[in-house]
Amino acid sequence: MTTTTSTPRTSVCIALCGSGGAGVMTAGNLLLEAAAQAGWYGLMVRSSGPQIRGGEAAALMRIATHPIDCMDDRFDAIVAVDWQNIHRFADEVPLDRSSLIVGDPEQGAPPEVFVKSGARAVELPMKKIAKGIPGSWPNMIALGFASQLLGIPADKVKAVVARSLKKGAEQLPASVAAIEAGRAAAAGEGAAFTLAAPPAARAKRWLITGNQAAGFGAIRGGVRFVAAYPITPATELLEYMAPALPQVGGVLVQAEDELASVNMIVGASYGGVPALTATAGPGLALMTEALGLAVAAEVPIVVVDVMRGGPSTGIPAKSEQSDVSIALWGLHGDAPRLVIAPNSIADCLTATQWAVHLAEALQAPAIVLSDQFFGQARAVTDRPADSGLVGERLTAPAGSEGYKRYAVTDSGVSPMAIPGTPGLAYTADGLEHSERGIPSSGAADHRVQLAKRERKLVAHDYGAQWADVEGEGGIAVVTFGSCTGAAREAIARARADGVNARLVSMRLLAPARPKLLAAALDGVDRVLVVEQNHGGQFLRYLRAEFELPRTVRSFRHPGPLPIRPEEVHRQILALEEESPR
Amino acid sequence: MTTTTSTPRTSVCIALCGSGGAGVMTAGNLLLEAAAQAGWYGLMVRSSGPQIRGGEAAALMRIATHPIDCMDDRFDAIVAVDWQNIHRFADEVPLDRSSLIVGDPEQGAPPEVFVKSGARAVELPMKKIAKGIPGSWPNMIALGFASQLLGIPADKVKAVVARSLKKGAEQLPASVAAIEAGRAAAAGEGAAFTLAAPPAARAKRWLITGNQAAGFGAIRGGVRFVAAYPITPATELLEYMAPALPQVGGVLVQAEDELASVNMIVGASYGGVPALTATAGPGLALMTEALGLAVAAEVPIVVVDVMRGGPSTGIPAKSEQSDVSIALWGLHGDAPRLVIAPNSIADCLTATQWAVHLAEALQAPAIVLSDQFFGQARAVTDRPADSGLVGERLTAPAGSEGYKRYAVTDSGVSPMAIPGTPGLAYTADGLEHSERGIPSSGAADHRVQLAKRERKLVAHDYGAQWADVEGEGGIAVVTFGSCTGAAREAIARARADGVNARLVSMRLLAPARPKLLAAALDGVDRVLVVEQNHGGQFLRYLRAEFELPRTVRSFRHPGPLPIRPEEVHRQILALEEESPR
Amino acid sequence: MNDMAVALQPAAYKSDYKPIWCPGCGDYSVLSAFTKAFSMVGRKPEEIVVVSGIGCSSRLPAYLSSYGFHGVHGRALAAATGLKLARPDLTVVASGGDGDGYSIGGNHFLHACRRNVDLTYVVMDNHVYGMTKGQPSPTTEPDWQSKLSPTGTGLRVFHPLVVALAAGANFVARAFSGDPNGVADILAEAIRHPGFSFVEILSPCVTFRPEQRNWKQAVHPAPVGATDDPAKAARRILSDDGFNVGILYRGNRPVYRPPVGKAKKQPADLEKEFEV
Amino acid sequence: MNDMAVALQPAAYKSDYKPIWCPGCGDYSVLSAFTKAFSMVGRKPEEIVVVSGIGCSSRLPAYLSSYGFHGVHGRALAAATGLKLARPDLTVVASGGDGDGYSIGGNHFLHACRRNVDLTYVVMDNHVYGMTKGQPSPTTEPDWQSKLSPTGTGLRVFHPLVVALAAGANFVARAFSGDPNGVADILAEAIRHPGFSFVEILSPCVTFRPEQRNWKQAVHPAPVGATDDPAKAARRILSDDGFNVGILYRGNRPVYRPPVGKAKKQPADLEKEFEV
Ligand SMILES: Cc1ncc(C[n+]2csc(CCOP(=O)(O)OP(=O)(O)O)c2C)c(N)n1
Ligand SMILES: Cc1ncc(C[n+]2csc(CCOP(=O)(O)OP(=O)(O)O)c2C)c(N)n1
Ligand code: SF4
Ligand code: SF4
Ligand SMILES: [Mg+2]
Ligand SMILES: [Mg+2]
Repeated sequence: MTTTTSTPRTSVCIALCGSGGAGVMTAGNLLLEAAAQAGWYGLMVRSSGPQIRGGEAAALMRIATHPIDCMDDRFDAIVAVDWQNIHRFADEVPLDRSSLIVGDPEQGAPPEVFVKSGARAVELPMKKIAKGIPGSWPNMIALGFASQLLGIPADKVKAVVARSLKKGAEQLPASVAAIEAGRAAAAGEGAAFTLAAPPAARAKRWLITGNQAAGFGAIRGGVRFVAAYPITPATELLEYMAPALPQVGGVLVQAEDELASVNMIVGASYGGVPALTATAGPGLALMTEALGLAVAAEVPIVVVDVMRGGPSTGIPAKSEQSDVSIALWGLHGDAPRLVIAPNSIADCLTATQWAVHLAEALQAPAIVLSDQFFGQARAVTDRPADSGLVGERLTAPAGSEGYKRYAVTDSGVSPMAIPGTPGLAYTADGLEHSERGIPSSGAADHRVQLAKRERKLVAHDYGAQWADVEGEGGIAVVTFGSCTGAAREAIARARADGVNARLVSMRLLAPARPKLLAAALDGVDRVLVVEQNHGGQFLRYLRAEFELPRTVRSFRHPGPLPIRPEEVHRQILALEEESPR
Repeated sequence: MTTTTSTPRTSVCIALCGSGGAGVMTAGNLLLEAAAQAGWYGLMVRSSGPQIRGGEAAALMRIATHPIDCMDDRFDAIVAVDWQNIHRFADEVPLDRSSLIVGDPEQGAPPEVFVKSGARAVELPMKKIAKGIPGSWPNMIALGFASQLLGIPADKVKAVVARSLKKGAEQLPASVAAIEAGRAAAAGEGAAFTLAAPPAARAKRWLITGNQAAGFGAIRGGVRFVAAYPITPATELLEYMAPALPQVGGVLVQAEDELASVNMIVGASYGGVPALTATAGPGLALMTEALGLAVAAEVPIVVVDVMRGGPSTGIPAKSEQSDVSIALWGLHGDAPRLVIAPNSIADCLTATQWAVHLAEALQAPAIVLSDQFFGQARAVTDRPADSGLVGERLTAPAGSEGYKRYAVTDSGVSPMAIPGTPGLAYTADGLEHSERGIPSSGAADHRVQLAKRERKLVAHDYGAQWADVEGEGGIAVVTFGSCTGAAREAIARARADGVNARLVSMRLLAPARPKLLAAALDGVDRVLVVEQNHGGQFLRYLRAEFELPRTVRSFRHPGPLPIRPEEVHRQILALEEESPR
Repeated sequence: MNDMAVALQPAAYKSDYKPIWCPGCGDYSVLSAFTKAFSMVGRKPEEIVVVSGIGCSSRLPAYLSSYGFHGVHGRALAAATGLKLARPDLTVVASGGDGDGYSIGGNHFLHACRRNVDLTYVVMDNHVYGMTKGQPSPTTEPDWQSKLSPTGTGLRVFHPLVVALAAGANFVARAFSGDPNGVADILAEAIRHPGFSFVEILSPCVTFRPEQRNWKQAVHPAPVGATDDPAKAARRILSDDGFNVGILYRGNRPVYRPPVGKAKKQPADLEKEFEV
Repeated sequence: MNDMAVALQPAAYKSDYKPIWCPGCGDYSVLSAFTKAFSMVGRKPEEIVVVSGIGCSSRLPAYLSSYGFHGVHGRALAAATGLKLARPDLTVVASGGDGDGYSIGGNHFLHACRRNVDLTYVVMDNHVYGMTKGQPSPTTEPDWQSKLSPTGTGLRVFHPLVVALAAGANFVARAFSGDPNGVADILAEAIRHPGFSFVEILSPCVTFRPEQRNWKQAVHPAPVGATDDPAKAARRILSDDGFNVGILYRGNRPVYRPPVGKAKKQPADLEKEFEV
């Protein structure tokens, strides 16, 4: 999908790079904000080297006229304040002949790995220009250049810079001059990279990361207790909640480890307060014993797993969808639970809010499968409407006669006594128990309770949110989570090629909804399963839980590189070829 | 399968019951040993109430002319020294009209739940008879009665009692007199319950529990380091190894928790010493993080999971096959590992030995899925031959130039440097790494290492041990672990009805062997999947990993009751009806 | 339980489930001490939650008429901490055994002492894993032989009281289950004392450690009263015979209270920070 | 590494991988102290294994030419214990950070002190989680503000040395990374000392705790030498200013050695017990 035309573009990708401290992340954030102010949508992904501080850094940006949930296949430009180790980002910043390589000649020639793409090199003496403007920095030249290239109005850029400087207002004139110098240098590039005008009418826009979105979604859903242990890439979710939660009357506590954090939230929720923790793979692994307790004792909790490269410590700062299996099947015993996967940064909010609602309604643990890409990417999105879904638990009224905590009901949900309620005191138990909650090793109690815990999840009406189903055609792309953006774009490109395909992006992974998927796949004879991991965990899940059409193709690769729209597009075309209609 | 004939029986089931302290376990063990001495095979399962001590107890016994791996559907007799709470065992001791209920009239009438089976009641005043023989106890009367009923020669019974008394030899005459009194009382019952003669020619026999067998198999395989934390029903495996291991130069250490025990064995194995831990579901859940480390750092370890009722603390002392999912899929990230399921008590030895061999050969963690039935049941078996398979690791020779710990090889197995070897020092790592073991977040290193770790398991030739495939026919019973005994008997019964069915009992669950299963199912058009859990975890695994014939039926129920031969037999007949050939 | 006058008698704090404990187990007396202490403290059964792990001793909650939480092995303090922070209005008591608390639960013990949430933690210490039928716990004597430790563990015993002091517990006491009234007095004080109160109760396991029946003869009241100097308390405990019973340390560290917001906002009020 | 004369110089104990640490991080000096101490102890690189968890500090093993094991977060002591018990011929050093060792790893810390296997445990304490970009650790001051603790934790700091003494560590020292020779001397002694030796090294995180650059001015040698009385050592430490550097306690508890069999049998010799 190379674009050489100079008609206004609906989406442009640009990478701002430089060694740590060169301020490329700042420049990227300002560019994103300016674009947002001007009415565009956009996305910024931060990438950096293995060093704890001061290594190479890249702000990978995409600005577009419409909401976007993934990077494009190629970058229109890379703007490097310097080239130190920037070659390490080559995989993440694919260029081609119509791309630009913008470098400072003082910092040496661009790395061969970029040059060999055939992209055109542009010299921008950022350091020298910045030196000529006392108090300015090369990253502001880069910002000016990039903003001009994309056609983002100067006043918007200056406004966000002014706002960002707050106290240091005396620096503003130098920054403004630097931005102008950068813009002047880019003027010669013409309009090849200029974005089409943003949509005219527009609702409220937000600038938010998936981690913030999940945190705020939890608050909207009613979470008022969080216990957690820091772990990349979930930490920012907690760091968002630490000051936010007390403002709405909630409590956040840093636990000594993940065993403590998950048991703390089970304790809090037993006390009637909707509770959440956030973690990544290694932490989730440590939490499975207590997740089983939440299943057996029927205590609602929400665990947000911000997935990263695995196995083991793996690749902590990179995205991968490889915790599907542990989320779905990682508990000992027959332990039904909810697994929910947001499929956009904005959906991190909505899906987490839904997860809180479902966990509370069904008195079961819910795992939210976010990932590093969602969690740490910052996006311009439409304000996610409040679904109004809050955690509401079926509680037992004071003084019910002969209260049975684990009473067998049609729905499978039993009224829960909240400590403090007179006359209902009971002991919650992870041992198998009778309806009263008394430990029992009898076959009858075991069968009844196992069936009840399964039934309450399976019998629930989850509504249309179970998946996003879009489009028509005999081919369906079935995916979940952060592959959804690439799949959606791939389908649009296929449509442009005259090939129709459907998108099924599953939000509710567990309990599986075989009938709903069957309906969504009605008329489909070929399925393409897309996921970002090595082993095909989502594919295995689909095979295990659903009836699928005979032709099922898997497209997958592990992180750290994202699944790109063009990869999926090619797969759709190949599938179309394979059995021509 | 009721048997009313009085031709000698090939198998008899009898339960000895009484309140704690009544000595029924002792009597059961003696009966089993006497039968073994006389050349029969047999099995004894201990069952007891929820009390820590002094609750009701039952020794569930089956004695047979051939090796057996499960209880029968019905019991020929229940002999109760007293009736206190013995009705709680009603599910576990199914009786019918041809059964006997042997009780002491002084202890009251037999419980209605037994009587309503139509079984014939026999009065045996054990307490009174024992009183008449100073120094004797009612349980010896019961032993005598049972041994006579089954036709176990008196001299064998007396010999095992004599041996058991060792120091207290002065008690012997009273015990012998009691046994004789019991036998005399049973003489009137005739030969309806008499066992056919045991096989004449016979190899060495062992009396062993599955836990002992697994422990000894580990020792045979070369395990010389064990760290563990006690948990029912795995503790006896450790208690067997605690004195045994030091005798062969090994070390056992009780860890502070399961996180410690699994990391200890990873440390020991990194040091070159084959290492093992044993646990049950809750402990396994705590070990998954370190299992992932063993995958990524390629450190062989063996974890024996003696499955019990789940989820959470569940039903600790009862059997269930509900840790299939966590064993197969419970790690975060793409984490291929070995999962091996012994399918008889004797196979606990062979399969564990094999697991040690495979873990060492493939530098990967192996999970052995035993269960409470295997672990705690005591069986008379033929001596399991030593397969000779020991742990042998591909090590790197001292001074190899430019040593790469995680070198990419065809087999996927890389030579491992053992600390102490000069010139090869490296750092084992759970972070993704280059071939040298240096942390790397690069896409190329990640793909190569993920593929290598998968390849080494998938490419290995596991030989015929991957499954036990027996019989012919268009119907196959596919199962694993402790359901195998019942499935095998069911198939034999079906054959007697003129219905042929195949048995496929899978020993190697991971990596999955789709081609081997396809070959084993060649000509099969209907599959019956048998497992002891609620959710159909094994069924889900089969669907996910294999191509199955169109007709797949699942027969399953959770613990604590075992899957019985007759249940499976009926399923086979139903499947035969369903699509007549 | 609806009659408040009755509710305040010890008997009102007992449930009608029969313990699974062995006849003679020390935990029966601990149970009775709990009911007495609750009666003394005067909170209603529904205002109290007893949180435990797994073990014989951890079965206790169901035998009380208060709310109970029987969680997983070793995590009672974590669950209790979450509960108390979320529901500061409740009286939360964590309880369990020496294996549960000092072996698998050791990290939560350390950090609960340090965190000083207003909780009471009661360990029924029998120097053995009772529930799993007799393995050594951290407080087991080094030469005690069992199937799993045929030659003894050879390990120095864990000093729970000393570790609690080092980690910052705010109230430290030792009691003996053979004297339920004494235990009740200590428990009531522990519950009333602000912050993290730790009560170690010597509670014999008559089945796997029958020799512990002799503890009755061995225990004696601490010769001096509680100090508020943790170093002094630790020194005394290190040099006592292990059977010194009483309140040994009373601290006055501030109770941990998590940060709370000044004005209570609505979720919608938090949206501003995301707006472009 | 094949030349033994060279192997005994500190430089021979360094690998050629470049640390990922921030410029100025205290851990560089700890690394150099490790190489010096190994040289002093005189064991060959291949006879030494350094075992760590996860954190900036836990990256250390790969920067040494000895064998290394970079395991999971918080479990270094467990892995090191298994390794040393299985391979008593090796010199095993566990190392990591304050988060790794005192937060998630707290239980193993307690039990390693108690078990007294012949190990050395080195914690590079910077009172912060460096690797995850600046959250409070157990040793963080109660008023230190971060994104995750915007108003400070409000928690008393964890006293690693005091807890180690209470739990039974056999050698306890505090060192400061700014003095690599001093650290090396202490490390060498710790390695030579039988049993579980614990060395807490104050090692500044210049990125998230830049104020720790002032530690250079704050540290000073302990005014008195090491004692062999744990209670005395604990009291001294509780009343010192936290910057007292040196060996503070040298114990003489017997080193833990697991039971070993008398005559070495073959597996087949164990079959008798199963025979009918
Ligand atoms: C994760 C986990 N590991 C192990 C067990 C097995 N287990 C149950 S109780 C127990 C020890 C109980 O000892 P203690 O806490 O001293 O209680 P007691 O029975 O002596 O009162 C153990 C190891 C478990 N239930 N869960
Ligand atoms: C199970 C698990 N939980 C959390 C993490 C995330 N994590 C990595 S390092 C670290 C803390 C490191 O702090 P410290 O041990 O003090 O080392 P430092 O970086 O300060 O040297 C954490 C929480 C992890 N890797 N694994
Ligand atoms: S085993 Fe010991 S601790 Fe458990 S109930 Fe019996 S006497 Fe009490
Ligand atoms: S973040 Fe701190 S501890 Fe980590 S490398 Fe940088 S200075 Fe060192
Ligand atoms: Mg105990
Ligand atoms: Mg630190």
